[in-house]
Amino acid sequence: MDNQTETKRHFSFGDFYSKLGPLVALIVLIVLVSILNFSFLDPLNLLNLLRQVSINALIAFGMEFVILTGGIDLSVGSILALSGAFTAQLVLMGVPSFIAFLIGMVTGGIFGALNGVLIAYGKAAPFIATLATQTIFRGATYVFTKGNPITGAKMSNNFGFQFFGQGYLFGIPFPVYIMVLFYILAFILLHRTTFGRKTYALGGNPRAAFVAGVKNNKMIIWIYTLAGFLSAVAGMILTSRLASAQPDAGVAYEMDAIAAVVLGGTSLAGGKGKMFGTLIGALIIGVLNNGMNLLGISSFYQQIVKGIVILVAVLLDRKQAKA
Amino acid sequence: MDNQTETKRHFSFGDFYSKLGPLVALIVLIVLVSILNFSFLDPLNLLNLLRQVSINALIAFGMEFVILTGGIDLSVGSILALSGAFTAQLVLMGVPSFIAFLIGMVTGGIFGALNGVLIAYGKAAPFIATLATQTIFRGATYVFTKGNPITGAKMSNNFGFQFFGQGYLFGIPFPVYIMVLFYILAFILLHRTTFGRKTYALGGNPRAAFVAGVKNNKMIIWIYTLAGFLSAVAGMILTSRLASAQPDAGVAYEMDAIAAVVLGGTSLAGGKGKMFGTLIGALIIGVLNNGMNLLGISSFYQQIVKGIVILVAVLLDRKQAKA
Amino acid sequence: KAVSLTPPTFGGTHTTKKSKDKLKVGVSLSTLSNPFFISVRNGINDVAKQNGTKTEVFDAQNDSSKQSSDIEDLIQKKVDVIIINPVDSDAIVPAVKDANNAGIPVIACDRGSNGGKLLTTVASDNVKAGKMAAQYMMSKVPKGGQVAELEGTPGADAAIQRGKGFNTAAKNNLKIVTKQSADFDRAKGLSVMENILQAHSSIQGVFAQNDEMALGAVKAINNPDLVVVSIDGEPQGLTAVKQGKISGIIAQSPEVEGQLAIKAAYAHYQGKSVPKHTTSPIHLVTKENVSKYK
Amino acid sequence: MEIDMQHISKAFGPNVVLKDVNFSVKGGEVHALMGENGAGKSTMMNILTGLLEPNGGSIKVDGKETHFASALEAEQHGISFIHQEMNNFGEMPILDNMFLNKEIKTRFGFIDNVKMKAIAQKSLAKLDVKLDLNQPIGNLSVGQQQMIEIAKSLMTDAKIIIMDEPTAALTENEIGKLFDVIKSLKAQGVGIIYISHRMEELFEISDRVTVMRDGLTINTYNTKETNVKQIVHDMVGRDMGDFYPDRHPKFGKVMLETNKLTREGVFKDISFSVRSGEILAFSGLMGAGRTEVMRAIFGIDKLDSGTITVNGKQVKISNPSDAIKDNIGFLTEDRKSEGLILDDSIADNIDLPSIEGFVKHGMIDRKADRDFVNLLMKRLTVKANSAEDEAGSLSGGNQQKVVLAKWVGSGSQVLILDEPTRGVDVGAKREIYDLMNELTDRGTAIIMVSSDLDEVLGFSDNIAVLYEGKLMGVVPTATATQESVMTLATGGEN
Ligand SMILES: Nc1ncnc2c1ncn2[C@@H]1O[C@H](COP(=O)(O)OP(=O)(O)OP(=O)(O)O)[C@@H](O)[C@H]1O
Ligand SMILES: Nc1ncnc2c1ncn2[C@@H]1O[C@H](COP(=O)(O)OP(=O)(O)OP(=O)(O)O)[C@@H](O)[C@H]1O
Ligand SMILES: [Mg+2]
Ligand SMILES: [Mg+2]
Repeated sequence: MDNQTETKRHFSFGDFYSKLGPLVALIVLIVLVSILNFSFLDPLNLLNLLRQVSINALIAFGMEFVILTGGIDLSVGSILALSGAFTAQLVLMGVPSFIAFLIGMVTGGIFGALNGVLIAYGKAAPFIATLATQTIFRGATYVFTKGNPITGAKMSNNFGFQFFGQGYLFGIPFPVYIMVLFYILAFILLHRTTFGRKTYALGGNPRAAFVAGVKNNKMIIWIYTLAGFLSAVAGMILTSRLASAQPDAGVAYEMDAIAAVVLGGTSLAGGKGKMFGTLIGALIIGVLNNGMNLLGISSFYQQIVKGIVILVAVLLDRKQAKA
Repeated sequence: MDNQTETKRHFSFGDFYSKLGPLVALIVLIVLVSILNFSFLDPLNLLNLLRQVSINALIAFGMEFVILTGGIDLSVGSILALSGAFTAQLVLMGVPSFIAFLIGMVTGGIFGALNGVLIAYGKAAPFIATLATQTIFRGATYVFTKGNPITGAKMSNNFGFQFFGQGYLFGIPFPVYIMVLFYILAFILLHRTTFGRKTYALGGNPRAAFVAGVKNNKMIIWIYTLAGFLSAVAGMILTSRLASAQPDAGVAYEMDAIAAVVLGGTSLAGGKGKMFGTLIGALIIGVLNNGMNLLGISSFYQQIVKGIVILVAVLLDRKQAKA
Repeated sequence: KAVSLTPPTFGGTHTTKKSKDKLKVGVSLSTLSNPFFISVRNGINDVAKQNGTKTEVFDAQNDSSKQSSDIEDLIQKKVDVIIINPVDSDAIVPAVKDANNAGIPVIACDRGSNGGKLLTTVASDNVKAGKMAAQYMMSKVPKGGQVAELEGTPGADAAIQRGKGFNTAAKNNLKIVTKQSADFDRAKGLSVMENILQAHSSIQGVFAQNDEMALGAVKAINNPDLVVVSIDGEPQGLTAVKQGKISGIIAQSPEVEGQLAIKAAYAHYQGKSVPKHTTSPIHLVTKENVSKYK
Repeated sequence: MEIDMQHISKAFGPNVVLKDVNFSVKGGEVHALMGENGAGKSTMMNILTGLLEPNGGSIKVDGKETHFASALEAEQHGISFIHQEMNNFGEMPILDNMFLNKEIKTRFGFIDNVKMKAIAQKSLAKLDVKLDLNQPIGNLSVGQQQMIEIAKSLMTDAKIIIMDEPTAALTENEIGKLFDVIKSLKAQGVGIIYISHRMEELFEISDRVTVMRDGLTINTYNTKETNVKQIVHDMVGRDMGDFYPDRHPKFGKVMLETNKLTREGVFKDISFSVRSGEILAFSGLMGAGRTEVMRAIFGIDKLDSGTITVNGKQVKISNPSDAIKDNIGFLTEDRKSEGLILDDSIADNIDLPSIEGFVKHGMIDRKADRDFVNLLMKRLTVKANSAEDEAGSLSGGNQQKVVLAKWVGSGSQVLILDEPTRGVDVGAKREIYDLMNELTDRGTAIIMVSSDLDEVLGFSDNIAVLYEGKLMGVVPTATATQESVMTLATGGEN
């Protein structure tokens, strides 16, 4: 009976995938695309790619926490749109863009907190609660914008406002800095603080976590707040990049974020996954989109390819829990 | 020790809701809409409403089985579109419409079976597996239709083809008969046969189901096949009704179907729910859509109202399982 | 400069002259799941094929942010000209500026761009189309007649402008009893129409902001006297006009739009000057003249 | 019927669980199967009933080489299996549970509820269980669910019944009922395979005993010809001293005192106190409300009224986090659902309640944390390769030690242990008792809820007895007897 546990877990490809697989998949993908089209490796293209990835990555960082608790957030795209519309309106009203961004992000956090309250205290299943708020926030965005994009000279002639999503610092797009910054913060929060440990515990076994002193409800609210906040940050980038707040911005973004998280090896059942994986997952999706564009694959086939890539990655990671 | 268990579960509104609540909610809604707009109760409107509901209801019947197993099917809308496109193409090629419908439905079942195999043998989480196939089937639909609606004189001048979605039998729209027929079949299958028992068992405790000799994988494949099949039936109705197969038919239909199931008191965690509830859930959504149109509520506010109704129903049914 | 709004370097100056078969044309369309834009693409591709020009077509799937990524990728592919059919005229501006910075001429198609430098804008006037629809409706429906409006996807450019044109022209002459969105979608057009008819049984006309919704709506309508007017002119719409189901369509010419766009690119690379606006024709199609267009 | 399993071997991946195990049973006998946690007893039975494929060996039924493809097939051949882990569907009515996948159908292929109900009730009557069969089985207590499992197996006209720790959740009363049933089954020629960690049961009920260790059959005895010492020796591979270690308590000040704790409909006016160095046992029948009292004290459930005083200070506990801050620890009755995060590492389980203590500059000091975990693992002799192993990969006894380690580590001065030795083998049990001794020597106050009356009488200082949510009295263990405790537990006066 002594050291049986040593050899207990035999080598499995699934195990391997969830540890290193996403990275390997990303590298294979990059090599493949580069061979098929040299201009992929052009530094400028890589910078573009990173900027394109930043929005999905930011949302996915928040989604990672949510999914680790065994939850899901379908409302991120709507939160992105609504907070973007608020910020745009504030800028048009003459509020300095820095303040407007801050307010936008905080608003996003508040919407997220609302999700959290519904799930924690309302005991609503996350899927259905956030499906409902997705609709509500989207409707609110339409009402707020009256269905029209919000734009104006105060936005398009405002350096500070434009810089957030369009600017370059030392030749690197500013959104890339934001993505890296929040990656580091999210990484520390998840892997180095008690908040992260409690997130895992909650996803692994909420009842056991509660008995061990985790305040489940409080944690859930904070986690959805974080997801809302990060979606709003992504919303700021998008609004700035387009110099316009689109009422239908972010539709279906939750799906790309969830796909990034899952491609990164995180289990939808909760309790298992790494922030690094999610970053890689977002990059895989970004490289796929960018690469297929560069290769001139028609958008119809792009969808098929993307679906198959997700499927293959998930099938390799067989350790996904219950049906 | 004797009859303590009787009093164990005290009366709770949640309990009440999941038993009778959906029906009460529906009645309240109907009364409300009728008061605000008398023409709601016009028999013609009610028949229209039933026909409008039929598509979502059919999808929701299949979704009910899937959700009872603790799974989810996000690909139903894409299956609807793809099987509709096949059928339309067959009709244009001169295949008798009855045969074309049958082939379309079977195709839908096959796509569903594919989902089932991925989930049962691939051990992929249903959410992500069907998210991937959603994209794949949609892409396939675009490729198949080249992005154009499929239509032609062979469809619009074909009585048999048109009757399925547009016809009336004794003054009642034919799709209503289809809905009722499949409701009865689904009801019997779920509540009166061993297939239904096993479905509940699978959702309640898949390990225990396995120990009891339930062939989990086979069940899962059949259940997703059923969901695909019923989506295809809905697709037949839509294609016939429009006399045209739209490549983007059914986008986001999964959400309405899921909402119907959940409004009907079925838990997303699986193992708990009734077919009757799902029918009521679909009717609630139908009355909401129809009623808000009748009342001339702007589509912006319609979304908000719909979201709130879902939320309220779910909050009442607090017994939803784990976060 | 450490801080700027433009990417670090952009090598490569663009020649002003290039033969048609040497040109590489990038195309970014708002969506390809709509027959109208498929026709635009076909217009571009047909002309390109005749002249041996290479094209690169991207589909933004109605997402402004995907479109800006698509255009980044086109710039990356060093195309000689980009034809953009924007998802949104405001949201496209930064992408147009990116192309400007890269020295790639931009042609807007069907919708304009509210900023940046454009070689030309090829478009039919959506506001005008809305107005024409209203005028036709007024010729068919008595003054003060009740009309319902089926609106497109909330926030979409076409929905906003067509609605604006129609409503300003109809303001004092028609009574618009209800406006409901059917998302430019045929199936929704059908069910929304059913419900509208229920609430407003006495309407005399329906204005649908595109053919797809009109094609759905006519399925719900049993009254042959009800006047249905829409905008676009896609093949199935024209068939419906022929059958008398739709009374009138303000038809645009998507293929012509596409042709005009790529021809503007040729003109530019032959050193000719290109006018700021290239209007693509619109015309009223009714039962009387439909055979001319179909 | 006669079953003969020869040279059975089984490995999960590289982990060899069964090397060469022989086991046989015939009609009319009770054959007990003994072995430490993880010895492979349940695995043997899973192989017999077709739930697992053996890697080698043969299974003969009535002399014929047999292979069951599924549990259902085994059952159809007259072999019924009452599982150690409850295989229930909480939301499903009791009746549906009992007939899952073997529903009786009418001529038209529909389910025949009337017939099923009649059969179920007949079988339940043998066990003296009367219940509304339409209520969800999840409403029942663990013990009641176990009774249903047993009834389910009686329904099948089985020739051989496997009982894998059937009494783990049962009260003395119900165990008595079960033994009556076993005796009558035996008389009817039914063979029983009986797996239990309770030594005294095996001598009461079994005819033969087989002991397993390290994947091998050590010995098979006629029960009459052997004794506890011999069997324990075979199980752990060495001699063991007394079953219960001696208590030498030194009581200190009162660590926890409750005053009229009430939760409407569940328990009422519970007042007791426990001192530093004391083990206070809580005894009572199943459903008496012991677990509920402890959950309320620990802040998992809400109290309607009453006060709690810890270490002389009245405290307000509204959730477990508060309780932990007041240095209370709680080993829950249900290890899998409330005690452990099975997918997480041992380390992550152990340090969870103490994690806030390892924060340095806002981050977790990983080294200090792991040192702490390793120290605890050593002190509680958790058998694992490393602290990074998944908790779920451990045997039952070791899992229990991990939960204990977690509460020892969080510095609990009051430790509530709800059924700490349930389903734990003798070796591990002894280690847990030794540990409890060590803790009380250091001044910890322990509340031990136990349904094992032997344990209550053998290893505590005082005994509190609950009956239908009321505290019937607290008696010193030294003067208590089986009878006196049972009298209180059944509502009688002392
Ligand atoms: N499905 C499985 N996969 C991997 N290992 C397993 C599996 N089932 C059991 N094991 C391992 O096999 C060994 C024997 O387990 P088993 O459940 O048969 O023990 P047991 O004798 O019944 O113990 P207990 O008295 O605790 O019930 C244990 O080490 C266990 O971890
Ligand atoms: N989840 C629950 N919901 C409602 N009542 C419950 C629940 N769990 C237990 N009860 C009831 O509370 C009472 C006390 O049960 P409890 O589990 O505390 O008893 P116990 O003395 O610890 O017995 P056991 O040996 O079964 O643990 C019983 O009437 C029981 O049926
Ligand atoms: Mg066992
Ligand atoms: Mg208990």
